[in-house]
Amino acid sequence: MSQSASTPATPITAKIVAEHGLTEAEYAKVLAIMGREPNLVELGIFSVMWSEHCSYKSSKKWLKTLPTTAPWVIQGPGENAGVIDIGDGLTAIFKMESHNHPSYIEPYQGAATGVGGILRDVFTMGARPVANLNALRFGDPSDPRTRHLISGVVAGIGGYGNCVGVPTVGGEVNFHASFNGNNLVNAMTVGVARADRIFYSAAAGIGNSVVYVGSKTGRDGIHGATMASAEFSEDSEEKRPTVQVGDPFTEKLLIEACLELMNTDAIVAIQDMGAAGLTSSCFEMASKGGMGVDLALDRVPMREEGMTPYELMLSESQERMLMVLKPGKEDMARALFEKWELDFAIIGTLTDSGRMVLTWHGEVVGDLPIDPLAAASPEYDRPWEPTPMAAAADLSGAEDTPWSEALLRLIGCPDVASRRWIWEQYDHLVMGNTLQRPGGDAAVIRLDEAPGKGLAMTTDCTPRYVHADPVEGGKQAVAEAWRNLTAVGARPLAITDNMNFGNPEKPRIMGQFVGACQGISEACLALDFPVVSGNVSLYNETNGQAILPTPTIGGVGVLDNVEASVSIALKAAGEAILVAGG
Amino acid sequence: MSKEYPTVKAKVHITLKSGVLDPQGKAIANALAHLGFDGLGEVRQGKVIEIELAETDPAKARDSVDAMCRKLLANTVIENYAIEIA
Amino acid sequence: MSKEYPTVKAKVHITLKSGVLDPQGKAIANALAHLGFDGLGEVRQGKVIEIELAETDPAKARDSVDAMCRKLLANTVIENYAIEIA
Amino acid sequence: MNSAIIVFPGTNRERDMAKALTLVGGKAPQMVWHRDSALPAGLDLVVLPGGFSYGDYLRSGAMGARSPILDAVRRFAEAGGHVLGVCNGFQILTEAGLLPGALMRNRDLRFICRDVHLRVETIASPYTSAYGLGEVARVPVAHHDGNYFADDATLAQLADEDRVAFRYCAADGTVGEASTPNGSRDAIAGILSANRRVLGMMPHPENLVEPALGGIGGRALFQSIVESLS
Ligand SMILES: Nc1ncnc2c1ncn2[C@@H]1O[C@H](COP(=O)(O)OP(=O)(O)O)[C@@H](O)[C@H]1O
Repeated sequence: MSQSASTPATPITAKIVAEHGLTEAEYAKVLAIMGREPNLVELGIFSVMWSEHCSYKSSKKWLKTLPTTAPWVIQGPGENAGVIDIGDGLTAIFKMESHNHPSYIEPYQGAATGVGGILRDVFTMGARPVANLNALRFGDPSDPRTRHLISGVVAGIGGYGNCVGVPTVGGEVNFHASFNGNNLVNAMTVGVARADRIFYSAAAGIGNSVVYVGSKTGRDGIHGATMASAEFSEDSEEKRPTVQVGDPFTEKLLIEACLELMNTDAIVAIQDMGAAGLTSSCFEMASKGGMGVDLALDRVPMREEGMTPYELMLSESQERMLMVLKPGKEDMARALFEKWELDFAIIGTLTDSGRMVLTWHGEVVGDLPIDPLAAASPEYDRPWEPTPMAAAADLSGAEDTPWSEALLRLIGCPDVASRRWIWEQYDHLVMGNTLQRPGGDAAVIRLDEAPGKGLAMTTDCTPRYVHADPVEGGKQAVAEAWRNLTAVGARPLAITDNMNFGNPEKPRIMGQFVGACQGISEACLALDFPVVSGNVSLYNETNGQAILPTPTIGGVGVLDNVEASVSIALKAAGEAILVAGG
Repeated sequence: MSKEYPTVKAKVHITLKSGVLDPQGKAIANALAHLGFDGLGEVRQGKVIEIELAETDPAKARDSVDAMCRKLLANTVIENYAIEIA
Repeated sequence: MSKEYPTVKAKVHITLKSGVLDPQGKAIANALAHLGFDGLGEVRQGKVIEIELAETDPAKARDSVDAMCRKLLANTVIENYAIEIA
Repeated sequence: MNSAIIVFPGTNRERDMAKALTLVGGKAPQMVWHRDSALPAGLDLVVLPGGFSYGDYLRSGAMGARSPILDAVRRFAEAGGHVLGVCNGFQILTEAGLLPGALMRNRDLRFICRDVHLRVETIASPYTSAYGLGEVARVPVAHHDGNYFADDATLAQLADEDRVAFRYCAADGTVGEASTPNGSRDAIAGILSANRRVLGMMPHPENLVEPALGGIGGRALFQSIVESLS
């Protein structure tokens, strides 16, 4: 196979393999699958596809144990987002996703692009996003760095969601020193689609066009691989930003354009280009549909000069989507995207080869078998140890504190204090459907498509409970989400989860993960409250110090009569206050 | 604050690193094209922050402004800055 | 768009007119004071827009950029602008 | 009443506005795309809704004010037509020179979304006639750039000509800096054109027109329009 001028053959040394995050055993599998040494483009693709992020190699075994079915579940985990039936021919489509690390490096842009990514996961499936939520964890509030991080993260979440015009209606915030070097930013989007208009990612139809839409591709976020790619480029390090800048305006146009195209009969499959960009979106579409694909990388709209096939395959530029169109629909689709001033390019064709063949100005620069690569994706049964029983907290002296003083301390404590200053930076009213605003147990919005009907949503987790007892803490998070939905009068239907943990290669941390999965499963089964989507973020550690285990739960419920919904506010003097439960 | 005695004026120019997406610049370029201006290449937007300082020694003033840039004014993950002391 | 032939680079400096309160400048001044920088006078924030032009004649380039400023880039109710052609 | 809402790329409160107009006026507005160069015939009202037209990059409303449809809106206004600009719409109207002044970054540099109180400063307009003079109405704001600036002469003129429609105030109607969420000069929340037919305001009356949404402080604005223009 020839090499193009822009990617001179780079010998694949052990160092380059290691820089791509592949172990020796994994690289041996690469050689077996390829039947030869991969070139750099191919190695980059393996590294992305087999990363923890894409392959879920440490968590897969345990995620499979979560309950994911119920009569109202239309699509469980495995697609861009989960889909549930909410009656009246409508579905709710939702998911939560983390953007922890980028938000620590650049709080505003990291959080903003996190919101952008989760919005794309939801509208990709045909849903108009109707609400955003965010679950945040920060370090010690007295640390000035915490202030800087939280103000940047909140401004970034608002900056993106407000501009796109999706109300941010809820969320939660906790503080603990374990998050000092690893804050958590988990963003959730809920969308609504007609049950007969849901779009999936499996490619189909030999000869159909593979189409790229949205923003141009730049050298954004080509991180793990920076060193290797620098070797064949004279560009300075400065040209390789590791944080992406979000463009919510383009995202808004992308939402409107995609939803408009979805109203026609043109799309066979659609997938957003998420964290792993063109590589994973293309691979997933082809692999799910059992197809091969030929991509002409030189046709990808590029933002910068001198970009290489390697960079195009690994770029994490935002606000981009990949679609497979029905034959003959290309011109109509192009006109539609041009109306919205978005890039549109036919970059490839589906084939029956079962291979992904990449060309650059006619020359083949990569050729990989799709199924073997997907099938051989690593899966580890990491050793784990159960979390030892936590010692009971020392409460001595607590009784001596006068209740009024205790109350003051509680109200003033950062984990309990008002979050008004956060949600007031979020447009929680746009779309004109917010019936219960932030500050209550769960947010409630009404649906334009079905008068009288509403959706309730909440995010919940108490990391210190999970730390003390992962099983009970996992259960508690699910139960709290269920209670919050019930408290506003909704029927809880399903959850999405965002599993934030430390280094899974440590048996103690893996034990927290396993315990939390078990607890979540038990609660989901008991409450008939299945998991329909989720995301895992591991390696949240600094200097060997892990975060408190944080399996954030995002719950969604339906209200058949929104008028019956009740809020947290005490309504009138003289009314009785009851305590229920046990 | 010593509004009466500022003796040095510093200008900090903050620009996005090359390669970082500049949605503002992109939108301005599009708008200018729509208004009929053609033959335009790249458009980028940056900021300038002007600071009055009570420090008389230019070298010290520069050091102080450099510290301000690193601590607050610029985000060196995505931005470059340049200091001008007048 | 003629990315291959831009021959002139123009810089437009946009500043708030004196007398117009600058909330950004004020907030930066406060934040710097909080961080322990003292002896600061006024802080003002402005923008710089860099434009690549295919126009080779500096005088014509300046006229064209001046038109861009009047039509779009500056809001003369609150802003002044200055053009620099490199 | 025949109304139209202008939709720019980045507009995001057009549906909210359409719902309010339909609810109170009984007739759905037409949606007009920013690239169109003409307005539909027979309009009583043109609305520039909230959002982030063109991302609000450069300055809020700057690019919207230079889009093709704005020439048509300007001609409509010059011919005596009624134009309502809310939030981004207000920013566009000032950028287009149809209303004086400018809207700058909020005093605290933060986006603010919350209910505020407005004092109705004049009822001599087709937008405020259904309110009582001095009435306090609760409606939300949701903006990053709502800090109204105009020079002293302009402020004096606006006051002299009774063109301030709304001022931010406390629940009891007192006007002051503390109850002005964004730092606006003279606590100005909305102003009228010299012929009183163009209104620009930062708050969102369209988001509070139903008890289910938590209040009806914005409803009288739409009632005024319907009564004056039908
Ligand atoms: N990051 C946030 N974004 C939006 N709303 C929030 C956020 N944090 C908190 N809230 C609102 O404040 C309420 C109370 O917050 P918190 O005490 O952190 O959560 P909880 O009541 O679930 O323990 C939440 O239910 C939510 O409505």
